[in-house]
Amino acid sequence: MIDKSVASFDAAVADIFDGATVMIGGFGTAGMPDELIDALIAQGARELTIVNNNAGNGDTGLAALIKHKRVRRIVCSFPRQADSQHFDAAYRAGEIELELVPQGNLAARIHAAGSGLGAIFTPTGYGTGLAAGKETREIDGRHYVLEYPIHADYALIKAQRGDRWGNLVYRKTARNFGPIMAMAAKCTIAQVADLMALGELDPEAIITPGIFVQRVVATSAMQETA
Amino acid sequence: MIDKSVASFDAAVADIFDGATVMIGGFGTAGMPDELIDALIAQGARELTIVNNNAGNGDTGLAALIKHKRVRRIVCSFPRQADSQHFDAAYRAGEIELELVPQGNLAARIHAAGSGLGAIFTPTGYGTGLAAGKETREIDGRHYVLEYPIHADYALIKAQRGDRWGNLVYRKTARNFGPIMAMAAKCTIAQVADLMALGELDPEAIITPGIFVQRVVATSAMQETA
Amino acid sequence: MNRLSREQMAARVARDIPEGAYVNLGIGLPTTVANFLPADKEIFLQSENGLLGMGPAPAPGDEDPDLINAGKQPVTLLAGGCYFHHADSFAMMRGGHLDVCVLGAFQVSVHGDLANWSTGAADAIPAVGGAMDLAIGAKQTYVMMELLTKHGESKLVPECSYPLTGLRCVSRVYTDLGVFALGPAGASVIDLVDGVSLDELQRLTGVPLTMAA
Amino acid sequence: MNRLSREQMAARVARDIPEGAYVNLGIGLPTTVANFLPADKEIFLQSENGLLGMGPAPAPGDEDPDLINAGKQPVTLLAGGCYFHHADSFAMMRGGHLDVCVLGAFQVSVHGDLANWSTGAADAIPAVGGAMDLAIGAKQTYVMMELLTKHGESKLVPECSYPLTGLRCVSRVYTDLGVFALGPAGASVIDLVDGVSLDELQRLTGVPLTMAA
Repeated sequence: MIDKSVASFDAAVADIFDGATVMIGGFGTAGMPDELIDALIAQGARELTIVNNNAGNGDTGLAALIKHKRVRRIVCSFPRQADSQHFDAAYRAGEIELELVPQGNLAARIHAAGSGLGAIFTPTGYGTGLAAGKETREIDGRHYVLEYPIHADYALIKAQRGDRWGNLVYRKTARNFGPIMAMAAKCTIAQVADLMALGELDPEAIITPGIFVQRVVATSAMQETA
Repeated sequence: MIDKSVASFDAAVADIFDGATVMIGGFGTAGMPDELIDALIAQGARELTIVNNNAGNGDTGLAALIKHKRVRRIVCSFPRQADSQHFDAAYRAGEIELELVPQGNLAARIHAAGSGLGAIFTPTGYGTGLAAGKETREIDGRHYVLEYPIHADYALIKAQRGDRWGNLVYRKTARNFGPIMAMAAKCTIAQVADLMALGELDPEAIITPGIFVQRVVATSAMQETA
Repeated sequence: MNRLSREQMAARVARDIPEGAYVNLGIGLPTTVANFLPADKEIFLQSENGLLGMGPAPAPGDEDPDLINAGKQPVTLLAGGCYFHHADSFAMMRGGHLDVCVLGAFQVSVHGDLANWSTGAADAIPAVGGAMDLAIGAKQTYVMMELLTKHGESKLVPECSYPLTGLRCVSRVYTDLGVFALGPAGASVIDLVDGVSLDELQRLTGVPLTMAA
Repeated sequence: MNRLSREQMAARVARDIPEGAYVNLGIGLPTTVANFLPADKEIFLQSENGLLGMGPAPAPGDEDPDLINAGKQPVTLLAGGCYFHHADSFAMMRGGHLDVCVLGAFQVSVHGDLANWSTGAADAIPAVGGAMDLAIGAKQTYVMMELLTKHGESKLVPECSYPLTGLRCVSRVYTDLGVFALGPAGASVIDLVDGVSLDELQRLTGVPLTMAA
């Protein structure tokens, strides 16, 4: 029997290594896997490269990871926010490297990695400073920039329900980057509110097929492995 | 009020013009929009370029369109089948041009068109006759072929349920090319078994958002516009 | 000098959005356009973080942290709306499926170049979000801004001096002092605000202007 | 000479597929491997037309034309299985998410080049389907074929003469006369069939062979 459910957040993140590239789901705090990030902080891995849309909000989740100085480099579209003080401080202190990527290119590059493409010509960013030095090409009268896939060692994502085969469904706009990060990482770890018995998720409505998910942890302390 | 439902198959395909590129959903007969194709045959448009995985089965659907000599060119992955006699005859008679595309490249090129990418580097087909003359590149030690998007004027697809905003859900493996063809065509026409009232489709489980669909026709003659 | 208020500007933009349009409203001032869309027309609002059919803000107490817009404010979903992931969301933009997007700007050139993501200040932390995707993705990109800076400088310029968001992408600019159409031939004026002449606009902006046909 | 039957070949392939593997079984002979997967192990079968967790053929009368496999035969879905569209299905392959795919072949070179989609006959109607995607997508591509043609020619060859499906993609070949590992160093023999010696295999294939370590 294949059971991808893991009994604790600590066990789920135990093998994340120093220097790993870790994708973290979420758009702001919607879809951010706080409990997995807390476990990662406790686990102690350092020098991480983080891929997220933002660079942390407030004092929890990704912001806490940055505050604890575990992040060497961040790939994101929108780091500067009213409550991104931990990133701001680390960035100004030169402790954290930033690769700024337009949000749609970030999504497309993650998706390309999960889909096995070698590179994509995208129109976004053409002629701007964020495409400086990049290869460009005119195709059918439109200008494109060549962008490369973003792969990761791990993805930490948050879903609403999952099962022991790793199938996932999400909740409202907390879906955001979860499905594509799951495709792009060697090891995807999903925290779910509820672990369901196999077959309880509608096969027509499963958003992330279990093939893209290696570990599932239920937020409920009362979880039963199905 | 926006109501994308159309009262008849004939009305739905009325403006398809001679020489149009028309994507047709389906993998074999699963997901093939037979009623829309019948209406297209009756409508009379000629010199069509058809994009489909196959080149027709038996005597109905796409096979009938070919039998009626409406297809000038077909882009597909697997034309030759036990019951593809109408395509076989037209091909051998030199009446139909064939662009053979590996199935995954077909899907990826359709998806690229719908996603606004200018081109993609795909590993599929590298070093084979189907990549002959195409640009190639080695990226991170792997070889890729540059492939271009496939756009269409129309997509004819089959779904299970739809609503007046064009939202669609599919049934089992009849989903296949429907969602990506809907993205890649200027005008997507979906036939659905049931037209639902707005809000009856679960917003978490809508597979094709209405933005990708211009017209919906209910197979049931008793359709009510919601 | 007469100026449109921010509410009047939002109402003016809303007037140009037809029923059935798929629309993305950028963060900040453009978001307020939603308040002026006519209730009897169905217009589809998309939010880059994965929803289509976005409804108004929820009643106090009904906020759901999992249901937010691109500005991370709580919103609602209309009946007939749906959710999708980020790659699909940006495929909608980049693939040309949105009819209109409305953005704020620091500067717009008369040819439609847009600068709205960075002032280029050396010590600023850069952040771009979805601005570059929106700018070049929609069939029509409209900018909504006050025409002049606080120092009286025109934000409609011959060439942008701020870092670019997109090239030749803005087709229309809605301001407190007039509405402009942009294109290869430069800027033309669609609407004059009461009491502001074409000559006055030309003097204020310093760019050549004609009345739109 | 002893030869494995087609059923024995299928059983031999099945023995090498571990529990939890994500597997695509090609049309034809490879499809029969499913019949030999142990019932007490959970192995995930993917079909290119958009399902994961494929179950056995339905009982007569329970066929559903909307639930078919890549060979367009009726199948079932296991509890825990799911559906997806074609771009997602081939992303699973091309993105390296499948552990194993099993394909038939006209020829395989000792370095792992595969020819299985066309005999190159001038008057044939070409058809490729998902073969090229499968060949290069899975972590391991296994070929299952009879070692010799009806005319006694080896289908394991120094270089393929038929049109290629993929370069350097096959890692293992299961035949009626032995199992071979392929790679940059050429072919080695994993299993000898009872009564067939390495020398005999080398004579039949005409390619240099060693026993695998």
